[in-house]
Amino acid sequence: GDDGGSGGGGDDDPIVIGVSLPLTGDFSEPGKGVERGYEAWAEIVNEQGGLLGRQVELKILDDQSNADRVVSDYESLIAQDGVDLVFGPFSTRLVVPSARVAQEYGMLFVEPAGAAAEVFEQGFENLFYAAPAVADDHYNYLADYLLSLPEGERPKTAAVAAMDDPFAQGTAYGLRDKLEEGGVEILVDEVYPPNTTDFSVIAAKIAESNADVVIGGSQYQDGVNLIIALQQLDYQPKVAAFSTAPTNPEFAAAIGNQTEGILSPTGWSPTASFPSNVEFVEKYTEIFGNPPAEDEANAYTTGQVVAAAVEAVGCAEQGECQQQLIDWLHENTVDTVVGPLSWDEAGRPSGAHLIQQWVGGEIKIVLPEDAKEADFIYPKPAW
Amino acid sequence: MAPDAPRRRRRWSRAVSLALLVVGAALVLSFPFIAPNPYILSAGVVILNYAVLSTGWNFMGGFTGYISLGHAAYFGLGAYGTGLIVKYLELPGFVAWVLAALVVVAISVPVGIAALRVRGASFVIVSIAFVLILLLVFQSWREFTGGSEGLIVPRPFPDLLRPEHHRAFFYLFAGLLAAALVAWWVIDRSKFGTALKSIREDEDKARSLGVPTTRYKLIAYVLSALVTGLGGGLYALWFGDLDPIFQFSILIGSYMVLMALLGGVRHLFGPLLGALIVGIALEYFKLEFGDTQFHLVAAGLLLGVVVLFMPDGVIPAVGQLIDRFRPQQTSIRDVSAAELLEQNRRSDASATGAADAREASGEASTRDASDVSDASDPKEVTR
Amino acid sequence: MNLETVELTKSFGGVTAVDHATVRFVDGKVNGLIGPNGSGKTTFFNCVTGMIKPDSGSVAYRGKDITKHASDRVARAGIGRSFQLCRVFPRMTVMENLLVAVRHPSVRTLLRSADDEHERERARHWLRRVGIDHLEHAEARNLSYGQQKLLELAGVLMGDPDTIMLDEPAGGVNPALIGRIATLVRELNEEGKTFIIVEHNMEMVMSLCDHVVVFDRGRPIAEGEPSMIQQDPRVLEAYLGV
Amino acid sequence: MAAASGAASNAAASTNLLELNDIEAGYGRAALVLRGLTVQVPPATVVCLVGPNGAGKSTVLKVASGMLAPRSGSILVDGVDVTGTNSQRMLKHGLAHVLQGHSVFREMTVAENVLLGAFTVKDQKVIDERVAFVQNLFPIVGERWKQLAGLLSGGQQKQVEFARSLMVSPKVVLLDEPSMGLDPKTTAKVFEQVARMRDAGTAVLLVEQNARRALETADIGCVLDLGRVHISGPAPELLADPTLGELYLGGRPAS
Amino acid sequence: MSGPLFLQSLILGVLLGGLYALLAAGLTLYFGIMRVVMIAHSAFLILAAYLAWWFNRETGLDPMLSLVVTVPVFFLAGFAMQRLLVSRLKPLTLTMMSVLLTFAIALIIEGALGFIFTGTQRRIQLPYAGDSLDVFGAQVPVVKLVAFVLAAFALLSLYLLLKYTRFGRALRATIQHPEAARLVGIDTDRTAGYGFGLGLATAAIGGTALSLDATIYPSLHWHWIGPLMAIIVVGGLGSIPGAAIAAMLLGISQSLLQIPLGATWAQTVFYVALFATLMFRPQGFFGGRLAQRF
Ligand SMILES: Nc1ncnc2c1ncn2[C@@H]1O[C@H](COP(=O)(O)OP(=O)(O)OP(=O)(O)O)[C@@H](O)[C@H]1O
Ligand SMILES: Nc1ncnc2c1ncn2[C@@H]1O[C@H](COP(=O)(O)OP(=O)(O)OP(=O)(O)O)[C@@H](O)[C@H]1O
Ligand SMILES: [Mg+2]
Ligand SMILES: [Mg+2]
Repeated sequence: GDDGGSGGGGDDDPIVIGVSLPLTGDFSEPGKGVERGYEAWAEIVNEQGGLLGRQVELKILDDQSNADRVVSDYESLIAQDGVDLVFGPFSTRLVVPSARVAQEYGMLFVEPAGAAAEVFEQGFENLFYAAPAVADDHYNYLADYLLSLPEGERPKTAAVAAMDDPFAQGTAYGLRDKLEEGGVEILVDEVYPPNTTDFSVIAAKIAESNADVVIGGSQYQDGVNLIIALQQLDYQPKVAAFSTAPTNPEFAAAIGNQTEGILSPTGWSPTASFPSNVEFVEKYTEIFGNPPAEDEANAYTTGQVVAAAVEAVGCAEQGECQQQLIDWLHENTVDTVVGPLSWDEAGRPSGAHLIQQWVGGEIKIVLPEDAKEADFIYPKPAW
Repeated sequence: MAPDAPRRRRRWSRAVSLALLVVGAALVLSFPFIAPNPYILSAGVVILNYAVLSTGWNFMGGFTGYISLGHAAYFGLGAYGTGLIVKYLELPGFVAWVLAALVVVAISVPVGIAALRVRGASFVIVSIAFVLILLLVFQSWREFTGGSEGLIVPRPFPDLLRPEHHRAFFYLFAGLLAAALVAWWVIDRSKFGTALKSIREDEDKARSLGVPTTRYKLIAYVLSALVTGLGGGLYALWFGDLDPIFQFSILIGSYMVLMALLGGVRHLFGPLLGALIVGIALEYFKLEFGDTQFHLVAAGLLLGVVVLFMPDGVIPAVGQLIDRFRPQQTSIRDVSAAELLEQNRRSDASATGAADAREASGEASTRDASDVSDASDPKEVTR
Repeated sequence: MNLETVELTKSFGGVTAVDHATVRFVDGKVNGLIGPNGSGKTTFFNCVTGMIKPDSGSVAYRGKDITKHASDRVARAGIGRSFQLCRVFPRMTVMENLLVAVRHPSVRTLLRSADDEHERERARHWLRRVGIDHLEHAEARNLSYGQQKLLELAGVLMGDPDTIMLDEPAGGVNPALIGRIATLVRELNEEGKTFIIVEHNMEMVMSLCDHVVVFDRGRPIAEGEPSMIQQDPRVLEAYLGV
Repeated sequence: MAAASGAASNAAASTNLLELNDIEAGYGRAALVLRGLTVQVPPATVVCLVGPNGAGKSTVLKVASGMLAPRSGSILVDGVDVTGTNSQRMLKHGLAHVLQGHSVFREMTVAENVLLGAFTVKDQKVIDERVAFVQNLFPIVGERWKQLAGLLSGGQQKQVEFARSLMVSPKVVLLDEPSMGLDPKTTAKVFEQVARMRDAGTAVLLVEQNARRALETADIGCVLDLGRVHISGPAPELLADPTLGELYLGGRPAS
Repeated sequence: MSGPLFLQSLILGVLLGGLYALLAAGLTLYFGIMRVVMIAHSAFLILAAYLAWWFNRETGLDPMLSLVVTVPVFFLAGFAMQRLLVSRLKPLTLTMMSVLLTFAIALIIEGALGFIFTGTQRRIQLPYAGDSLDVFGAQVPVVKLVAFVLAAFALLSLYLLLKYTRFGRALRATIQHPEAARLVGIDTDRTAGYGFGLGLATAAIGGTALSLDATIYPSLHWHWIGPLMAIIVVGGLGSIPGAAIAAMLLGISQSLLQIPLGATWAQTVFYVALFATLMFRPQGFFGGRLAQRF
């Protein structure tokens, strides 16, 4: 990168955007998704002539899912390499510290993954979450649906197992609490550390409770392991909801294609008809050979949000420009692949997530009614 | 000649140390002003922090030869201690820092008593176990420690901009390091130090000579924990975001060992030198291969090379190199039976006591000279 | 004023190494402790110096009970001992080996420099007395077996204990030097030091000791003047085997 | 040198079982320990090395058994030049070495120690015989058969070591202070055993600080000093020599 | 806790314990017998697991077939490692230096794995991954059972090899007194090399067993090394049966404790046991007697 520090340089040289991502370690799976999303965004923007007529160039570092690495990464990107803009990393745990660095260097900080509540309680003015809803609201539609079922069919009991990660827990506990209020009894409520690989005993407890609903606050691999462990113990719930994991392209194969009926919330649907989304899906597919998933989409959204601000304000470099970008985003609404987004002063988006379900070997939107592509399957068939 | 060669070496190394001291001090003090950008400065802070930690480690490892791979435990305790005290008691950062140090001491005593019951490899294992326990506790006890979301420590100087903040802490770390070095130096040359070193060589023998090994080991251990803990606390105040996985990682602990070893555990400046080399290397690898795991391989290779080719560290290795250019000489002067008999007669006749001893030693050293000469000349000897 | 054990017993699994041994060593004397291999001499030493805990019985030194004391405490009480399978600090020089051995400093002097000329002189003195002063700067692990043995002896003396327990001081030492060590012991004894010497070298024991205790199967079977010990039929049978 | 090689060579120059010729050896970069030393051991002979501590006696044995490579000079076992041979092959050449100090395998049972002595022996019958033999030679070996050797008393360990060396019957045996730490009874047994080996035709190179006792058993004595053969000759002659007595063999201790 | 759940997690505990036992046995071999603290053991474990996974992905054959290759390869690797690296360490500082050396190797392996296979979590997709046998109402997952059998078999043969063969004796002699060992005609170099080779061979088997039913990623070995180390201390250094028993007990108690305490706190059982051992019986609870004598 150019050591010219802030100032960015002339109009012809590229806009350098610094990112630090967990390409290895606990969050490597979603981290890579986000990386692909950013790359897709850069490629698409560049072939359309870049931002402000300048090409964009990504500088991506690996933070190994470590908070200390993520901070020194952003510090080196901003202070050492003097990048013009930064994009956020993956996972709440890494978003908070890196957002602070960005703030102290007065940088705009749009992020694709820090959905958990406390991200927005740190008093950042430079932070924006580029997705429709914060974690707790992801399952709103599902909760409403289940509780609206007639007395007889309505699930009575639920079991929860969540990774010890603010995002995963945010989603799972959002659903758990709403169900509990609705009179559903929570029989099992487990937390496991991100590095857990043996789920047999957690599974044993869930199986033994034989709850109607199983809620997995999962990233990717832990979700898969939990499901396999549950299969091994031959436990058959009426509803199985897992955050993020089921949307992963490898998911079906990983659990032996016993996917029918598995649920997952998503901020984004490949089939949603927003103009930029259609373009994104097909361009992405032609670049990577396979359609994007949610992480990619969130990353792409991040790009779109920043791009919108840059084009509107007409600058992209360190210094006072950043504050202008921030102010602009606070005032305006941006059209993205997940629809129009606007934020409150803390950077919270104001929307809700869609609910997807595996139907006939494909993952389809089933809730809310108006956006559905298939009917909600209930109770879930055996896996 | 034989006896004063070591003396000369001692004088020589003292000179070197002095030179190092002056140059080092000058460099350290001026560094914040030569540092081209805040990132380099922050890297400098990190390196000083490493130096403090490995010097702290060396109070135990260097003197008593008890290798603790789990010293990150005290780094983490110091850091979390500070953070938690600030959070719950709402005390100013540096007061919390001191209190945390006391807490670390309080914890290290019982742990030391337990761990120091075993030696050698078992101790290594115990030290590893200790840090892993703490990792578990701090990860899972979320109500108190914030769990794996980590803990946010408010800045002691909230109104300082990031670069000034780095500068301030650079000097704080430098001060701490200086204090640690002085302490180590005092012990090294003291009777206490000699006793500790005898433990390193043969603990039971040392005991039988009246060295209260249990107590001394414990003192060394607690001292070591204290310095490491202070380092951790300062780190917390500087860095602000504590993450259990990083604070209590075996990796940090082994970096301490690597650094001390690389520089030379028996030398005052060994750990400091090691920290410089390793610290710079790590930052370099991070910037060069930031998006791969290659930096691990590099660190591993470095460690391996050190262990295999200069197990006593860089400083002694250099020393030996210089010795090569000295005329080769044996430290063992030969004495023939005839001379022994001579001595028999003399010392048997003489009464015991320092007076005669001094006189005798005088003429002992003259005998040295003559002997080496005739040792080098075969014909003389047996006659 | 003396070193005394009452009914001291130590057994390892099947073997009773020291078996209700009640022994008295008079101060200011050179005491010999002899007995066949495996008769419990070293174990007796270990129990007395607190290296291992006896199963039962007691050890009293100058009227104070030291049975439960750890070995370092015993040493500080003024009992120095050498090891049969001799032990030195391998990676320290001969001089350093002795500097460690200085009678243990009080808390005040603890942080004073270890490297003071006075101690060095004392060290050189002892090295000379045992005939290895020419090795002052050699690393201990590079010494020959006998040299290490001598170094260990010097180390014990360096601590300037009042009671000195030597486990086979002559083992592996050149005869010419043995004579010299004997002389050394005599002199120190005249200065009022008490010796307890385990030794298989009969010449040395008989000529050196004022009082000899004979162990067999962990029990003292005879004690007294060397001359009479040599006559004692049990001793002849159990030990000398003539 | 002629003087040094002494009676040994004249005795049977051609048929020496062990020959060390003009050995120069030292440890690491330190100065030489052995400075051109020649020792020869004919069959059925006990050659005894005596000398002050640090004279180089053990070093001689280490060189002879290949534990320490000489800087110059040659080593012949039964006429075969074995200079530079690794010590683990020496047994095949018919040379055994009992180390000074304590070299039992501390954390193995007495049984395992003794049986390891017969590591190279394949014939189970032979092994059993020898085991029986050493067990009644040193009762302790039998009594403690299943106990960890490291827990035996100093003297008992020496006995186990010696027993271990008796599990094979090599042409040349190097003994480094076999009597150290042994009580008079056992010492006597050991020297008897040495004599027996000699009578069986073995060449024994014996290092002893218990010099007078050793020279009584030995045929040839070699006084080592400063890494050279100071004097060597028939053992009785050396014993008789008063100056040697004072210098190396120790008179009666001063009293 | 209810009967069936208890039985279920007891079974799971036993299966887990078996795996622990094998992994710990390897460490015991290095540590108790060769005085080498093999930090890299679990790294090799993961390496083996990766090879099994890779083999399965490339060929589609059952991962256990990869043993045919990995076991000999690891044996040779171990041999080379001992001859080329470990043997260079000074005996005086062997323990300490071996810690660092093997730690370095662990780093290199982890780094290389991340370099080649990326940090992505991997899991072998077996057709029978979800299958299980029904034992009195409790489910015994087939994969875990297979892993257990594999472990038990390897463990037994290792034990017999060390206990009842000339090799075992020679190996221990070599470590305890190399000179003396050479003098009785033992080829100490080769013996020590074989010793190490064996250790790594167990790692190969253990790793493959592990890969059958767990997710793997390069830094996973850190999560194994702690419990394993605890096990060998509790079991008494150097005693393979000791390690096995300790592994079994701790494995079972871990999975039983998971029910009341949850996954995370249950892991602490290893360390609690470890410190208890230090307090009451530093030489370990089962065997592992050292000839400590003055
Ligand atoms: N730590 C131990 N464990 C088991 N047995 C032991 C231990 N220490 C000593 N013994 C046994 O106790 C007995 C006495 O041993 P000790 O070393 O006291 O004999 P000793 O009189 O010193 O013999 P030596 O003259 O050979 O030195 C021996 O039979 C020995 O095997
Ligand atoms: N490993 C070593 N490194 C350097 N020097 C050594 C080493 N071993 C022995 N020496 C020196 O070599 C000389 C001879 O040692 P050696 O062991 O042969 O003596 P020795 O005649 O056996 O004496 P002792 O009768 O005490 O056993 C001694 O001066 C000793 O200091
Ligand atoms: Mg003894
Ligand atoms: Mg010798």
